[in-house]
Amino acid sequence: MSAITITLLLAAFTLLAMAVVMGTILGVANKVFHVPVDVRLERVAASLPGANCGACDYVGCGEYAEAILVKGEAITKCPVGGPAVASAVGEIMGVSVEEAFPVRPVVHCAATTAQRLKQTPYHGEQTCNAANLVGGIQGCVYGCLGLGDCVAVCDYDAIHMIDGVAVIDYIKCIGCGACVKACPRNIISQVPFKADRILAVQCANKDFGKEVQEVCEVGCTGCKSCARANPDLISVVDNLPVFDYTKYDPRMSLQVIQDKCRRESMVWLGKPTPTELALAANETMPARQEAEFKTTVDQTEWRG
Amino acid sequence: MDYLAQLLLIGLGAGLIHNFVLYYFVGLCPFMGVSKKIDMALGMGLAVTFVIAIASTLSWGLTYYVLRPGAFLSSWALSLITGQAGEVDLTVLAYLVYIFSIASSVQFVEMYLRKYFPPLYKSFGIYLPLITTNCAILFACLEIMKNVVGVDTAAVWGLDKALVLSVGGGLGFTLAIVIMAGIREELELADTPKSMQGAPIAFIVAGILALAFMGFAGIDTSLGKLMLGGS
Amino acid sequence: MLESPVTAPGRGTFTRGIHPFEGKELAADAPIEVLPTPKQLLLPVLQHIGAPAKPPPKLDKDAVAGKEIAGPGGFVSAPVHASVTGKVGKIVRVTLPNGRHVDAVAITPDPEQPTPDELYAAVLGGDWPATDLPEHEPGAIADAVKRAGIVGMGGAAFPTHVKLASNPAKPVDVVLVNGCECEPYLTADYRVMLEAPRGIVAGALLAARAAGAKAVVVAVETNKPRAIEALRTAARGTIATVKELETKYPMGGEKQTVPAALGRTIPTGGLPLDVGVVVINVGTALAIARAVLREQPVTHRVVTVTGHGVHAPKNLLVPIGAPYADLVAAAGGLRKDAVRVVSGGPMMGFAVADLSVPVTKGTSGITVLTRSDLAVAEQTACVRCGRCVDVCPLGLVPTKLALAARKSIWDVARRYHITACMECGCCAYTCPASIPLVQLIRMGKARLPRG
Amino acid sequence: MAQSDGPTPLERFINGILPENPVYRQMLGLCPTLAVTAAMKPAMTMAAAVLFVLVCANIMVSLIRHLLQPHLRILVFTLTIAVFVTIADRVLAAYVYGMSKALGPYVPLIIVNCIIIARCEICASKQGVLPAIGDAVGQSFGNAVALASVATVREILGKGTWFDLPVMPLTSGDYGWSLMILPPGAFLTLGLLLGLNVHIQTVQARRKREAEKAASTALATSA
Amino acid sequence: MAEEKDPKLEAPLAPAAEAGEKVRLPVVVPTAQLTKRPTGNVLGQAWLVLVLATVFGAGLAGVEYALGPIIAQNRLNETLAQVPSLVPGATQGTADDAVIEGRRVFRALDADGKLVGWVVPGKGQGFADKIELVVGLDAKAETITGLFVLDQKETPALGDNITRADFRGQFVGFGTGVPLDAKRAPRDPGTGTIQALTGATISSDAVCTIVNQTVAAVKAPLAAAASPVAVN
Amino acid sequence: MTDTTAPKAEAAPALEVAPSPHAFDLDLTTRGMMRDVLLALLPPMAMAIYTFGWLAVLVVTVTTASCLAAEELFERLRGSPAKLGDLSAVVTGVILGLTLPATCPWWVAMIAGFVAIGIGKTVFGSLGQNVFNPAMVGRAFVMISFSKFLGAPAYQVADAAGILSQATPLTVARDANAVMPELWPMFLGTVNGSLGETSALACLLGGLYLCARRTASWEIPFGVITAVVLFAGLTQLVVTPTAIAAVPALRLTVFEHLTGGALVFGAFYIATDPVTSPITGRGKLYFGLGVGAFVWLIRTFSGYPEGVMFAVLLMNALVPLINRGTVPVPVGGPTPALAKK
Repeated sequence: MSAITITLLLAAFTLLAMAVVMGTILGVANKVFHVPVDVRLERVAASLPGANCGACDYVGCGEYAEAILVKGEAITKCPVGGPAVASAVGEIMGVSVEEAFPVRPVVHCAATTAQRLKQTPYHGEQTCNAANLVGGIQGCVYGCLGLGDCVAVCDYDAIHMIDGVAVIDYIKCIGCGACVKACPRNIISQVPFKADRILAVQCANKDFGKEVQEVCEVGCTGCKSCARANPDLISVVDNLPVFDYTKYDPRMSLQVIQDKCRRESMVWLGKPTPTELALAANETMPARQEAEFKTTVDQTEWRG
Repeated sequence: MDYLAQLLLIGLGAGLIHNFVLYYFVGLCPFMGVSKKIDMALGMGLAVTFVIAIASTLSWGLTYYVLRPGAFLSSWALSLITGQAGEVDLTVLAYLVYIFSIASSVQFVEMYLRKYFPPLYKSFGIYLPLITTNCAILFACLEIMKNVVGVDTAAVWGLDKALVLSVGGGLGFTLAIVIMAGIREELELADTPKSMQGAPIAFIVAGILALAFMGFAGIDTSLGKLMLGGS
Repeated sequence: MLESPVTAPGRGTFTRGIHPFEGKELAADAPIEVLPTPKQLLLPVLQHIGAPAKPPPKLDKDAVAGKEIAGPGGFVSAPVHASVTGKVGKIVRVTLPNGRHVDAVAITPDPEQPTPDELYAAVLGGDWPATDLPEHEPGAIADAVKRAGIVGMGGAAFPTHVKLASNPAKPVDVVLVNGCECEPYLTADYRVMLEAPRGIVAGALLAARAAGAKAVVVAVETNKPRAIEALRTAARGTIATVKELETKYPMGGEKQTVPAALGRTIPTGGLPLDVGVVVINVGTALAIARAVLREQPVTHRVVTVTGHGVHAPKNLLVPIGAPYADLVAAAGGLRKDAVRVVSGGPMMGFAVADLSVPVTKGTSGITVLTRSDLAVAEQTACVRCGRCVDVCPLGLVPTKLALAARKSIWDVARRYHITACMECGCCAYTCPASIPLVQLIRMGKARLPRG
Repeated sequence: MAQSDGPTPLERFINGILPENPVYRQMLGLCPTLAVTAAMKPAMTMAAAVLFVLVCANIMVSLIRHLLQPHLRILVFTLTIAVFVTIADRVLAAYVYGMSKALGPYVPLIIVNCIIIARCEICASKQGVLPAIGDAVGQSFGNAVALASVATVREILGKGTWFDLPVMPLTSGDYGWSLMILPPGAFLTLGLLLGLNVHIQTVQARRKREAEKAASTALATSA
Repeated sequence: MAEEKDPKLEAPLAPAAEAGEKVRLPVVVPTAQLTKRPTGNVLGQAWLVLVLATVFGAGLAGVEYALGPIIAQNRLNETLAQVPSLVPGATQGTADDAVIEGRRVFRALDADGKLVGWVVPGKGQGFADKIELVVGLDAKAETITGLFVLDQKETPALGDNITRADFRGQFVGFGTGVPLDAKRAPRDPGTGTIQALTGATISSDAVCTIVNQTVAAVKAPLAAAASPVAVN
Repeated sequence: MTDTTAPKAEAAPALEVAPSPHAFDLDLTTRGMMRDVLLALLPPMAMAIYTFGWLAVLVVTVTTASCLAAEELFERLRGSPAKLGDLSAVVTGVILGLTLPATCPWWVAMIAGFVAIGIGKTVFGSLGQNVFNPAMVGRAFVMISFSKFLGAPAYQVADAAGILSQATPLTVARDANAVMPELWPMFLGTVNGSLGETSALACLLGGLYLCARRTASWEIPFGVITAVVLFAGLTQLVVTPTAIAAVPALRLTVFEHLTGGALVFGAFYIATDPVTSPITGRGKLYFGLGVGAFVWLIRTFSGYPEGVMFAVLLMNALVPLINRGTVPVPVGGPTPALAKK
């Protein structure tokens, strides 16, 4: 045999031997060290949006997936994914989804800076959470402070301070609920959007009408005319109308409720109307945002 | 005494003076990726140190006994085939063999941990797949190879030196990544400009850290003189 | 029943803390005056820590001074009594200086009211039998305190009967009367100590009996020598002793007074009760004496109206529910350069925007500050100079807490013990960068996720 | 099967250069970006080596993609890459010995350069040979652009030269910023360039938004 | 224009557009689906790896067969190219692994193939990193005839001046009997003093140390090896 | 964001609201602290001018000017208003200038200033956010880049028998045969070296003022000096002639360590930079000890004669870990939730 043949042989044999040894060890180890894992975990995790926004009250999508499997957590807790994700997860888990609507936040205050009365200059940390600890910044202790903590936490550029009050851009909003958690005055709440546009109360002041009028030009006075228009849907608690959204049906005659309101507290929210669309015609809509780190690369687990 | 001094110098050199990350730029991905929290960084560093020790032992053994010209096993195989003594150079296979053994040992460790130490696996195991492609490990193997193949017989490294180099390098990596994590935790509280946040500022910090580590340059030379005698 | 007085082994001071501008000379020598009866009073149902008092479903049309108009809403709660005789109006909502938005009962006083002298005599004056107190059952004392609606008058407004209720698990051996009015400017407690020292001692002795304590220590800062003298005289022949403490802010905080006076350290997250101590304010002690010996509830309190922003700083005896505007008017009104009206002292008080807010049981003073008192440099970034660490009386690291709170990094906030902060304000007072440290820490405590 | 919905070869190629630049956008392959960029020559040699390995590995993986077993996939990738790296290493040593010596261990370290494994995983193991080649070339060009940017800054500031040609007399000889050639200079340069890159991106995005806003308001007022 | 508008708006609105639809799915009893312990032949599954390993091994050996000699020659040439400049009178060199057991040295030969000196590689720790150099010696290994630095990573513009001819030139003519020492003093062959580079004492010193160590290790064997040749 | 203002109905004074406390120590400002540092830098500055003449003025002026220019420029780039008034850039500039040798070319000083502010400070988010001492970052950058102009050889400009032609004491120490300068000149400052470091006396004067004003924490200089005294003292006890022959810097005595280089300057002015040192007293002490230990190690064994700059940078990097290890326990013990863990 020539030298080259021998070297070739030896090299090939060396690697083959190594592959056999390593392969055997790993293969045997794979059997011996086998740990059973629920295969559905990966599939559930894969069908969640991966935004890790925490709206489901778990640290991330992975945790939520684990909770669904291990603790039997409800499959409808992901507001970002909405019904599509719920049904996908339901399919994997073999459970049915009764009913799921996308939930979106609603700001229960409509008073602009100019409409809020009894304001006092405020020195201190310029965030709502800090300012909320100082009394007397404005007359209304329920209303929006306008310092924008909700804007700061929104990863989707979907909430803005317009004339000093938070306004949600429902085209960009994915319903993660970060603003709901950020608001120190709890005036943002998650509401099921049973239609593209729903009616909502835009005031949170629980005081008597006269006191509300002293501090706000637009706030709800608790006059109850809305509740009289539809007593089934609306009840007035603490001088404030409350919608029972489980009974809300887009086919109800709702416009009459808004028409009855003497202040400006009943508002249609949601998808923009054709008129509004015409105004924003040229604005390019950003594609639905995914969390930044979810690049193609990350799916591979490979770094180095 | 001289022996210990030699080992000390190798370890010190790999850990501090020629730090894997700050001097040779190897292991940068985990250095950047897993340095956001001190605990995680420490876990990563120790995992790397552990794997690096295993991998360098394996690769030293394979290089010394199989790959290098005149290695015991390859010569023996040659004599079986040809019936006469001789030597064969298989170093061309080195890269393949190293990466093979690194990948296999990492996977083995991962499976073992998952079965017998689930808590450890949970806190430690997530780093293991990342380690396979951590160039620090392959780099240590290559450094060892440099001192086994193609050097004068007297200077061929034994397993002891190989291990000291790899563990020293691993600990140096741990030190660097833990320092980095500490600084990045601190920077969480700072108002770093938007465009510098994340990787850019981390690189700047690494740069200044590398600058600071340059202060150690020459310590091994001086210590060598002190402990091993001048000439 | 004289027992040997327990010596107070504290070293008279605590570590760190600050020495702010005192400003006490403004009102220290103004004797307590009685406020003219206001046109309308608002009695908030929540003037204390705990559950709000509950007004009956149907309010009496007429209020009689000293009569309960809202009963306690639970164990940790206190009733509210009408402070004047008059007509009861509607329930309205008021926003108290601390930002609480609560129901309040409006009372329009009758034109005929007791004369100022009568009022003074009823609340502060007259003789207080400090040395030969009638024997009261401990339970009866606590009960009287509860019925009188007494809450901590130092500012915290914790219902006093809860402190006095005997708890076998945590026996009390010392009642510490806190006369360290460490807040700058305020002199209400000081005047009470000067004008009714025997009442204070009597109240303290009653409290000690109710709590089963063997000793009474009255702690006063050294900047009030006349008060120390008056209390010493009043305490002669009783088990009460007077302990002088270094003048330093925040000496009046329980966590500082107790170690300084008694050498016992209150554990973090704990109460004085954990080390066998009940701490009551001098005003509270007087109120106890009044409740037990004269069977009168809390209807009035002494309030200092002071600061460079009022024309004539004064100490006033005020009915609970009187609007701040009346108090300020009685002190000569606001000066042109007044910019900030603070309920309480400048270190821990709340700025008030609206002077229609009523005086509550916890209102110890109204400090009106001018622009020059507040001239502060613009806020800069923290340079980690560590001055806040040097002054924090609790040994915390305020800058870390504040920055962690600002950035919502909760593990750092927890690691540095954010919940231990008592918001005394030393750090923000000292901060060269003018960072609102206390506000940030308070925000952090509010937002800290549980668990 | 996957070819129809996967990106086309041209898309893959263009993506690699800027939109998915391996260094600036994906933060991959950082070790060589720092280690071999003290000057342009080694940096470009390295880029060429990466190009060779990536193209070969992508072709190979793409060819055998139907034979891959999921759990042994990575092992096969690594082996393939290691072979081509060895070949590249030997070729360099045989024909450009000086460069091979200058690059030292960083040629074998291409094996663990995550750009390559990532591309095998993302593209080659799912798509046909042509897109795989397009992808490999595009990513390599992106890598080369990144290496060149860092190396240009470092070489010009550090030695006053570019490809060893004197271009900047102010920083040549004793006046060179030696630190730029040393490890800290590599970190600092890359850090600043990354920051600059992010800054440019945000500025561009802001400009774009503002332009759109202006356009839409103009439309609204005219309507 | 209008046609373009719609798709843009449709995409982001997709989740909202689904509103109102109730999602109903068949109820299936959930069962735990655990992964099964893998079965089958361990090596059988890894056949691709085995095949690849074999093919790659043979392939690489082939590559090495083709390129290995060139690389080896490159390595030799690195030093051999320096031989004429390191040893006066030499025109060529040959590697010699036999003179000293386990250590490669180079014979410097003149045009006639006569031994005129030796070139010895040395290696050691410098200031920043390893320094690799070759030392030229006369035939009896008594005098240093030249020095060349093959590889170094010393501080640019400072330590890397050890590669400059004026620094290296200092070594020429030093006897191998006296250990060399880099000092901040003028060159003096008598005391073995090499004038250190300003600001790079450590690098200069490291070069001296490496030369000393190299020379000390080879001096005696080379002298011994040279004498018979000289006689011939 | 601006304060929200609303017209007040009454003619009464316009009130405002703010969180407590409503009282402030009006004497304490960031600017005031910086002014203190500048005041304390006067003695070494004066000594530098005495020793090196107009060269000292030139270098310090250039660094200060370039630091100010860099601050202005980079803050503009960031889009935030430059706050030159807080004097922090001036402090950085003066300290940086005083750590450079008199022979430093003006353009090197300028680059140092720009790097100090640019890479040392602005990229981290300006005042108070930087991890490393900006002056030391700037110095290290030029020290390594332009060692020709700044290293030992730079000190030996052949001027007419002045101080500039001497080698610095620590460079002398590296040559086993050279004779160390007398202690007294080293203490007074009539030896060669970086501008501010030569006079231990002047640094001590200014440093003690800083500590007395509590602008600098005494723990840090105390720790630095203690560690150096300890290490150098122990070395003195055990060192042998053979060891000195191998590593000449081992012969440095405690006093030579203290007076021969930038130790006192570094201990009082550089290491005490509050931004880049630990926050608690205990942490500061550890920090100081660490700096001292590194100074000794680097001076003795590394390739660089002086180690203060590297030691400070190295310990700056460790500050977060020191802070982590020295979280103070509140009076009354840790919070119950944490104690349980």
